[in-house]
Amino acid sequence: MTKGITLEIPAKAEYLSLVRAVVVSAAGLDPAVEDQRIEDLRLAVSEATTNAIRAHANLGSDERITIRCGLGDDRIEVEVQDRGPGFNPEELKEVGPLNEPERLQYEGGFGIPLMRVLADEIQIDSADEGTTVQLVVYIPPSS
Amino acid sequence: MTKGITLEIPAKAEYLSLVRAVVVSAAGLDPAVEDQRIEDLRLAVSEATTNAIRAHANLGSDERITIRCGLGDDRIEVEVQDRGPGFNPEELKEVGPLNEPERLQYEGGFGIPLMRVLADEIQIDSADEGTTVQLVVYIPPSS
Amino acid sequence: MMLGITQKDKDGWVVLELSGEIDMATGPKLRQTIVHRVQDGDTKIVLDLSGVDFVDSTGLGVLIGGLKRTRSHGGDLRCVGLTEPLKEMFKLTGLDAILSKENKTPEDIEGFSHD
Amino acid sequence: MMLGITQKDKDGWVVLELSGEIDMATGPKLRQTIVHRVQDGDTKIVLDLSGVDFVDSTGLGVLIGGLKRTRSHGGDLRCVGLTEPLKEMFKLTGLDAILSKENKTPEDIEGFSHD
Ligand SMILES: Nc1ncnc2c1ncn2[C@@H]1O[C@H](COP(=O)(O)OP(=O)(O)O)[C@@H](O)[C@H]1O
Ligand SMILES: Nc1ncnc2c1ncn2[C@@H]1O[C@H](COP(=O)(O)OP(=O)(O)O)[C@@H](O)[C@H]1O
Repeated sequence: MTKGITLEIPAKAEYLSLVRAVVVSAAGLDPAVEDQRIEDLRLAVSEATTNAIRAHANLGSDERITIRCGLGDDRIEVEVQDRGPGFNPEELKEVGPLNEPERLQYEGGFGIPLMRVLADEIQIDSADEGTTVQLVVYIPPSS
Repeated sequence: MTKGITLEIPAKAEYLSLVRAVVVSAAGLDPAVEDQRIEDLRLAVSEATTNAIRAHANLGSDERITIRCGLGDDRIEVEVQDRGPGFNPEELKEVGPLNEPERLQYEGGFGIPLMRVLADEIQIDSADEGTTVQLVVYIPPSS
Repeated sequence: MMLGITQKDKDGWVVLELSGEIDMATGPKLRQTIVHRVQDGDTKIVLDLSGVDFVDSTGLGVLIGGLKRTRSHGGDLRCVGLTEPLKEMFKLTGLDAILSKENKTPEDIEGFSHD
Repeated sequence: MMLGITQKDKDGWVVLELSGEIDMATGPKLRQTIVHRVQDGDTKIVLDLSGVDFVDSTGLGVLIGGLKRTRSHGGDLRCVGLTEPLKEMFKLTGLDAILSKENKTPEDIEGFSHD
């Protein structure tokens, strides 16, 4: 990954729109990235950051969330790192596939499934000290 | 100053528009900040970041520029920090006041004078290890 | 980015014209507005999303919550004016099937007069 | 954000329709375009800035450079279509006096036909 930008924000919901603005700007630096993929990344990163902010709910406000964004030749990588309590992604309650009417009995639990659909790659590293979600979107080779 | 956001970017001109997007987003978090003042800050920070990028021209690309942005009750503070060679702001060549026709014999040297006009406060700390420019824009008391 | 909410009453429906983004920061404001209207007995609600350019999963939760709340009081919640990114998002999550009902403008909803 | 440049020829003037931002990243592209046109003998240049929402001091430098270059070849450089933030910026730096000449559209410039 080419060295990119690093953004640190307080764990507050009001900073979400700023994070999205940064991701859109960063992805837009490469003209080969299509608008639809920028939209995908915008939503996926927003979901990851929302979870990170929630995970900080019981921490002091000094603990900030770090978003790293790097543009490579063939990919955009965004990493969202929190200092929350961590979780086990394997043990998430199965709430049924997206896109099924019964799914709507739940008002939550859309975040990670959405990230999986939107990103080309996703990796979740979680431990007691915090969670890092890495999202990758491929850039088509410029012809 | 309330703890705000921190942004690190590679010292490349292509990141200027991202820095501006961040400043506009951050300033927009407080609805009391008027659009005109956001424009002022956008330009002032862009000028400071442009100088920082120039100052890095001879450094390795690992050395990044840091932009800190904090919203207080009555002010927005933005700090642009580089690791360039530093300079003495007192010794800048006098290129005449802005807004005089003779001024136009120079194609450069607008940056710092513009920052002084646009920001309510400006402080430049420069040494051999780098330069930090702090820009402050006041927020009118919300009635 | 904030969420703007303009309320209008039209032919027995409450129309909420929304502008901005619906996420964890702004969702609670929309949820509250819906809750209050249903408390007031206004259980037929249309959300005009033509000014909304972003909805995240928290926003979806608010929409689903609003749907359940209005229906359980004998009303309904409809979404109209979806922009392309929102359509995509609604499709991905299966929400399009129950929320938008192919309606394009408030006027397309039964009970709405064309004026 | 990029800088888009569309070139048109009109009544002996070269019109460069610009869109985007003019800063250290995009300024060199504009400078080069102006240099090339003057080399080609096109020394009367109009910059239509109605699609430009940001110009910084580097951008100003490019405009001043273009003004000097065209004039030294017997031509001129004019800026039209300034948006409010740009007007403010031009006023602050005294550039309005020599660059924009109160012109609002390319048509207002002498030598331009109204069609
Ligand atoms: N960064 C995180 N830190 C701790 N727990 C997390 C994190 N991200 C997700 N989780 C856990 O995974 C669950 C599912 O997340 P998600 O699919 O995004 O849906 P939702 O956030 O709506 O519950 C969350 O409820 C939470 O318990
Ligand atoms: N961050 C910085 N590091 C080193 N030198 C600087 C920095 N900022 C400004 N300078 C010096 O001050 C001069 C004047 O800056 P400025 O008024 O912005 O005009 P310009 O950048 O167009 O020359 C610059 O040419 C440079 O020599």
